[in-house]
Amino acid sequence: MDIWSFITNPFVSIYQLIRSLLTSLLGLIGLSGDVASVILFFIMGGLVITVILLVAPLLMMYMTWLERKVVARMQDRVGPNRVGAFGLLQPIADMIKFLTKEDIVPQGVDKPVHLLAPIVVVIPVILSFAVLQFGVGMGAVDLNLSLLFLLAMGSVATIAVFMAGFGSHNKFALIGGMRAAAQIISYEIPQILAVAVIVLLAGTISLNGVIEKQSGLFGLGWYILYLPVGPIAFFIFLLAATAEINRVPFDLPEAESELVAGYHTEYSGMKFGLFYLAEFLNTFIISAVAASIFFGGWQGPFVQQIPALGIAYFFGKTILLIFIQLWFRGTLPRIRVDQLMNFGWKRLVPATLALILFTATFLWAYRLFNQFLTSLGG
Amino acid sequence: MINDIPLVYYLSLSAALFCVGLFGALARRNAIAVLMGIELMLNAVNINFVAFWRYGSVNPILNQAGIVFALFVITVAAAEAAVGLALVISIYRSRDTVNVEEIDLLKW
Amino acid sequence: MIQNFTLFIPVFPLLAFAIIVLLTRRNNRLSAWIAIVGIIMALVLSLGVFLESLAEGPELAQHPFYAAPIVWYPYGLATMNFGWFVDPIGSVMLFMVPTVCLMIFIYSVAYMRHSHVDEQGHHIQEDDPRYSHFFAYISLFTAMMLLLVISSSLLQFFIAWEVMGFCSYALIGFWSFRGLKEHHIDEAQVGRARGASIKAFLVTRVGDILLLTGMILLLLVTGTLDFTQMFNPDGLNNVLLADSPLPGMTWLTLIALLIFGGTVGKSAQFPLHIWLPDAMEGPTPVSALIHAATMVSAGIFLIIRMFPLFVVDSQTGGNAMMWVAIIGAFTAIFAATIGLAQNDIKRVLAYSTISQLGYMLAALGIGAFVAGSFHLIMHAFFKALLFLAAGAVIHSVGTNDMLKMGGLWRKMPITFITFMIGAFALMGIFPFAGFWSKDEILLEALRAGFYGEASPQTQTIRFVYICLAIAAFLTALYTGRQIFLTFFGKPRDEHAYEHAHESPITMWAPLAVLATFTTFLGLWNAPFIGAFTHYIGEGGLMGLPQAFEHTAFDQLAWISMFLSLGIAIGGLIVAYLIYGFRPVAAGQPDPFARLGIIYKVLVNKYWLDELYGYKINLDGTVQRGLLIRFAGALSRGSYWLDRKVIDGLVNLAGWFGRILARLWGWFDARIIDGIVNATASVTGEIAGWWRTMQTGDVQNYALIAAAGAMAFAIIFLLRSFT
Amino acid sequence: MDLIGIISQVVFFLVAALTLAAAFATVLLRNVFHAGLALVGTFFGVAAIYLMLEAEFLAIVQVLIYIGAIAVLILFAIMLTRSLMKNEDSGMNKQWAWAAIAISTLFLGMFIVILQVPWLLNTSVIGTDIVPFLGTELLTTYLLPFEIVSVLLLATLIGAFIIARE
Repeated sequence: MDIWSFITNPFVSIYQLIRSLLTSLLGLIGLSGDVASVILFFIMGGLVITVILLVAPLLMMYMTWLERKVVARMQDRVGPNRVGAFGLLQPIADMIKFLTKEDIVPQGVDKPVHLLAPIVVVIPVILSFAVLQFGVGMGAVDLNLSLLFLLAMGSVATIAVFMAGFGSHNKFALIGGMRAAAQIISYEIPQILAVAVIVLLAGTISLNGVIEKQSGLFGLGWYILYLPVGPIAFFIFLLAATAEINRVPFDLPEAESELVAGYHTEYSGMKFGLFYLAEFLNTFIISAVAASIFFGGWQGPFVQQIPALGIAYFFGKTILLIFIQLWFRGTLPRIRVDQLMNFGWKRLVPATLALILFTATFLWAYRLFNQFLTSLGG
Repeated sequence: MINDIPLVYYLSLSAALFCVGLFGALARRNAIAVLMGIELMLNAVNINFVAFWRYGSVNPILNQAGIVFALFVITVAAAEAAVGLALVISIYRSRDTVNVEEIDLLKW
Repeated sequence: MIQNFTLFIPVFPLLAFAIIVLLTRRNNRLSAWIAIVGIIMALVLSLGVFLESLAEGPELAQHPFYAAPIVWYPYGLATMNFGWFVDPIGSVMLFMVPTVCLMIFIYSVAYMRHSHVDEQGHHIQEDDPRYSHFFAYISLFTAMMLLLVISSSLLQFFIAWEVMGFCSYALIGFWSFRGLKEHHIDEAQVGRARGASIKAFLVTRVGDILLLTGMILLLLVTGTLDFTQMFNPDGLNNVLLADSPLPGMTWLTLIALLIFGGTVGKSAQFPLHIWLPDAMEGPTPVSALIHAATMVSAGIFLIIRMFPLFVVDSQTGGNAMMWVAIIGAFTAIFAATIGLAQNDIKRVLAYSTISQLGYMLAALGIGAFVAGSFHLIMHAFFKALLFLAAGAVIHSVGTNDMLKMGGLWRKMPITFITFMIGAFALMGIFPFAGFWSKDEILLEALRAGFYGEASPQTQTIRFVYICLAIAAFLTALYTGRQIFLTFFGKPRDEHAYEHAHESPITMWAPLAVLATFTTFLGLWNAPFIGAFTHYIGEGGLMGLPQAFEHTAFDQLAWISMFLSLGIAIGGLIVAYLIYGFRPVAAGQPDPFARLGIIYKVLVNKYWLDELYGYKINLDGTVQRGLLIRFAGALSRGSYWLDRKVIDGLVNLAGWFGRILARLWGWFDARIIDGIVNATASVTGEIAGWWRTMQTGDVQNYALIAAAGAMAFAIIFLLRSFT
Repeated sequence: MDLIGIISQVVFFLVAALTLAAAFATVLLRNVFHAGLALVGTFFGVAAIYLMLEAEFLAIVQVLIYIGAIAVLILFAIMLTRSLMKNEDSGMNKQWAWAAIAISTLFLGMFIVILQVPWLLNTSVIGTDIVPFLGTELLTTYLLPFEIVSVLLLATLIGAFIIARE
């Protein structure tokens, strides 16, 4: 392990350093074989989980800051500016406030369901972090089915919404929960199909595989540049994903003006904080996934030489996409329920199906053409 | 992993799950609960398919009949759930009940 | 390589037929052009194949152009295929058929325009109302003839054969449509055309059924109808030599005779010749096309195609060939005698056709394969020429009756010259085509009957020779009579004479072309050249490797030549003495009528129509023959028997059954129904008690199913514990 | 038995116990909504079982479809038919005891069969990504069932829509 690779790829190097240190340490106390590998597995796993658990709330906190700042700018305001420089410490203050608030359980709620809901809503989000690829070799797990896994985790969130809505025994919460469920189920389909277009192009369901396929053109061979399929698929994915996580302009389940706060009307304190956390982390995740599959993730110029650049590329692209979503929020009005359903089933689903058909046909024709050229050459 | 857990474990689990599901389908009063029991049974069957695929086939990579079957079962289960629940809701709207014991038009 | 396109030859006329029928029916000119273009393309392709086969030479006979690539249907272990089979004589047919057909097509363009005088007295040229149909039919006809020539199997041959039969029916009856009345074709003619077409169809059907029977037997015995497989002397002919169900006859003889039956019908041999003279009711090009050049040739071609069977039969002691010779020779003389007494210009030609076909069959029957084939080809040319020329005469004079003509040579010289060439060829006058071919047949018969080694057939061959010689004399006689009555002497009908005129060029140009062929083509097999014999005869036939003997150009040949020339000129001189020296005047009866009873017999064609055929009267009515009337009476009698006696018995049985049924009905209603109703009500009681089991609760049913499964589990447990 | 073996067995028993517990809860809980949530738990347990059987793809599909779609549908239906649930005295119908007896006998029979049959086992290591093979097989060997299932889904979509439309 030389110093150059340490500089260019710091996080992976640190991980390997700890791992080798531990191996030799276990060897010193006389453990080896299965026992050592099991212990090593647990320690390293715990380490990675801890890092993720630390990073995730941090990300969420500064996304709240970003949102407040950006939306404030769009509305010609200043945004948080009292706590710390540019209000940078504001999220920490908010967190303290959440943690110290009184935990109210309203009378008449379905208690176990009410208490479990905020936990269930966070778990899939955190799990999703496990398969994200933050940089070169920087994913907790390089699952060969990671895209599918991400979609599955996205769909589990519905259960939590249901639990929140139903467990609260509150009309607003119930209506919000039902709306959320209907919306999530409807928009899951175009989302999955849009991802399927990319899977067709890449020929793999692995997130890392998809990213590596985009290494062409000096690290700029992104799928968004595959005209005309890429931009359309991206557009559909962004719309569907935005609806899937109930953000503006599809935030009907928690529409303040109609439903108070939708399915989490009855929540307060840290439980509300967990819903909040899940929502922001979901935003981050769909932006990260979109950045990965459409904009090449950590791919970019010189990534092969300096792997540390990958982290910068990844976060740069993700934050840009987050900004786009905030931009939506700052500018677009909310749509009606019937419009939402009509748009989903009558526009997005047929459009994505047609897109998939077109892509598959094109790929097939392209392969035939290649075979033809090869046969000419040989 | 595979060496350490015998096939019999999976089969027993599957049998137990199946019987629990069957009980749900036979003894519950709520039509939706009956459907849930059926879903349990389907899951039990799927476990069997996958276990036999993993332990029973000579080449689990090339012969994935078990997984394919399980996939089809899942698909059919989804269809069944959709139609079944649509029926339940329809009955609920017309008869104001989802109690299976009260849905007995075919009675003598 | 052109041979690989052989199967496309019939496609062009067939396509022309389809296009005319489907698309261009309403446009007469275009239809005619399409038909002509179709036949020209077929001609070009045929000539290519012909030239290619000429290049192959006599070897082609043993290794013909053959392929059967189109699988039609499988039967047993073999398949029935479509394909082509071109051997030397087939290739010559490929040259002859489209050439003659093209001439006839071109001729028809003008012929099918009728001229008539309207109320104001103007001459009007008008297309026949079914002008396009005419071209469609003759295109289909030509296509089928070509298909027949190139057929690779007897079944394919038969299909073409039968479609040709249909076409001849449609064309003979071409003018049998009511709507034609306003086009100056009288009702009698419509009736005659209708009767003639039906007669032709029915009479040929007799022969076709014989042929079909022969084919079926052939397929049964040998298992194939493919020519290349059939003419395999080692395999199939041995099978054919087994005894047939008819005593004293091998399968081979039986099948050969049945096939010959097809020829008798198609080529109008005695006793099935009766349809051909009446078939002259069709338009003249049809007569030329069907009844001189192609369709009747198909019958002869069938014998030529199946000739190996006949030869093997005769070598193994069968007598099929003898019958061919006898029927042919008898028909030759028989038809010639009738031809003497006919006044219709086309009917004379029709009887001459029958007679000449008899010649060919006689030649084939005595084994003179090359001479018979050659006469077939030559006859096609000069008979087409004669028919077309006669058609030109009819077209301009407006009548068929020779007694109303006379002195026409001044009015229509070109027609006259071409007709003379054709007539000389028919008579066998040096140096026209007929001379060479007819002389050769006579020479072969003479040589085999009087100078060859004695054999069982010698007597037959002598009879054949004598018949043919007499027929040659008669041929010259009636042809001479025809010429003198038509072209010489004084006009007997001034009106018709005034009306007569030379034909337009589209009509006389084909005549000229055919006349050229008639004049020069005979040299192809002149004894001192012998190219045709070399090409056709030297290779033998498929399955018969030995060559047909080349007729030596010896003393006997000279003798025969002068003899036949003498006979022909003798016949012509007799005709001159009777008809030319003192021409028949208007209104005067035929001098031949002085012979009284003989003339009456001949005019009435030996009363054969009245005996077993249909007599078609001049007024268009049809009179059934004796045998047919007898058969009709017989069937009426049977009908009476059926209605009165058998039906009576049946009705009696029915009445009895009704009585019985009434008894049974009572028994059924009272006793059986009583039992049934009792059972039902008992069952109803029990069921009413049991139906409480039907709870209507799904889960209850499911529980019972589960209990069933549980029962199985208990049984299994008990079994496994014991 | 080595350490990994012990851990595997412990994990299996934990997962199996949780799955069965959730299943029992599904069947026995009086509150249908709670039963539905327990059903979700069962589905998760089955997904974990699939993971242990090295059928990762199926595990994820289980989560995606069973939990993401079927369970949601069921919960949806429960919500729509909610009002009558509140004053329900018992979740079980009249025949539940008979059913319990029959089913326990059935389970006993099955269990004995499972123990008695000498199963032929193949515990070879897979060691490769099997999803591509699965995809190939689905679109070649099982193409016809695949298409039929697609048609079935379409029919279901239309049928469910029509049934529930009033």
